[in-house]
Amino acid sequence: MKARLVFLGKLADLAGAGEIEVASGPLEAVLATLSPSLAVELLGERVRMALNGEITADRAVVLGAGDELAFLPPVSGG
Amino acid sequence: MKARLVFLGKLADLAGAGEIEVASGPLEAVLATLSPSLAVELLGERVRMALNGEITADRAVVLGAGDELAFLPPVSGG
Amino acid sequence: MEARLEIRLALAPFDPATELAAFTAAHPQAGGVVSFLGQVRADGVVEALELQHFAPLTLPGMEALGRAVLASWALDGLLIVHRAGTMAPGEPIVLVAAAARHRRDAFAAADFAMDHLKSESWFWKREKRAGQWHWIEPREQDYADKARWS
Amino acid sequence: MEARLEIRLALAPFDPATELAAFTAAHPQAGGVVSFLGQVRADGVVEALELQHFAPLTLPGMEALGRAVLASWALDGLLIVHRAGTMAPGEPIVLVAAAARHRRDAFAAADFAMDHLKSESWFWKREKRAGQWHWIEPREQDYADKARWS
Repeated sequence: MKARLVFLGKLADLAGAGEIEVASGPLEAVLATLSPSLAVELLGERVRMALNGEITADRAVVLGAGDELAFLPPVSGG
Repeated sequence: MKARLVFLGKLADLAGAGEIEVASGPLEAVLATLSPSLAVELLGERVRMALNGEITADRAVVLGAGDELAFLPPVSGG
Repeated sequence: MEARLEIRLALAPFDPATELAAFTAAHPQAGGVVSFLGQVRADGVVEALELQHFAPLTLPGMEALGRAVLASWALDGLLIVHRAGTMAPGEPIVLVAAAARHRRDAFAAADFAMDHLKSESWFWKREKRAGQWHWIEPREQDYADKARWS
Repeated sequence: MEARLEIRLALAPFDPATELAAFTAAHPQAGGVVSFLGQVRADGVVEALELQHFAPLTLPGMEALGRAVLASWALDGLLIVHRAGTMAPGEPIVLVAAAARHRRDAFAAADFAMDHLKSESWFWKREKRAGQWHWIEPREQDYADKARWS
């Protein structure tokens, strides 16, 4: 019953890894298991999320088993 | 005591050659030795002249021995 | 004839001259080809550049941009090759080429594509300077460049 | 560092890919290189294209244009190679490349150089169609393109 969080760009540095496994469940509960400073960054206004590769703005998402939620900081351009 | 007339672009077709030798002397006298239809084209408003490689607008130029007078129709671009 | 669209995400170095020669040869009916090549500046300060991509979004986003460009200008073909990964100074980052019957269309299409790639494509960039990696924040100039088109 | 200017009148076919690769390699400090390649359209109608030049004016005129471009934009280098003589369909006519620290400068410089080469360089052009040569008159569009910059 695991889900994955994926961190892009500088969020990976803050998280200490490009991705981590988490218990599935509501996003709020998942974030509560992380360090508060990381959780605050992930909820930043300019951070977008992609659920299984699709952009979502739903901060009340419930992660099921096998789901991947990616956190995308502002792009720095090509 | 010869000078040369050089014809660019379609003027060469009208003249039947890319260049011809002419007796030196005033331009007016030189043109009088050519066919009238060619002379009219050479004096066309949009035709520019270059004397020995330098643009000139002097229609009263006197050609000396060895001088080259080129007739340049409107450029068609690169 | 339908315009040809070729969009690639390169995970290893590519040779812009070869790419451009092949693109030009594929469009003999085009009067003009405009290209932009972006490369890692050999400025003596930046030791390496890394571009991270996110597979589900980066290439699909480039493809959507390519279709938008084709819809906006009369092109014979459009090529976009963009590197991801770690690059050394002097290495190519991005190549955009637009082939068109009319020069104006090719210039505008390449220019537009670059402005949008720079401002909104899904890449995260960091530079290594004096042995340390630094993340690059979005540049205001990039947003301003893109805004020229709206 | 002073910008490098390379202006050539080619009396025989040239290879744009080789030219562009050499130009890019010569400017590793430039972030971007914009190029325009014009080629004889392989449209099935034009059998050959001839560009006449006038030695005392054609290359000096291209050199003066090159200097004007360098004076107007912040470039690391500018390359102009222009063919004269008789060309077959698919053969290159002109290559312009501008290397600059900033993309915007490179695009504008190449665009400006092409508009001016098209409208005021010392070339006379004719096309062979169905075995007959036809002189090409100046195009109004070329004057309009140039007028964008004044």
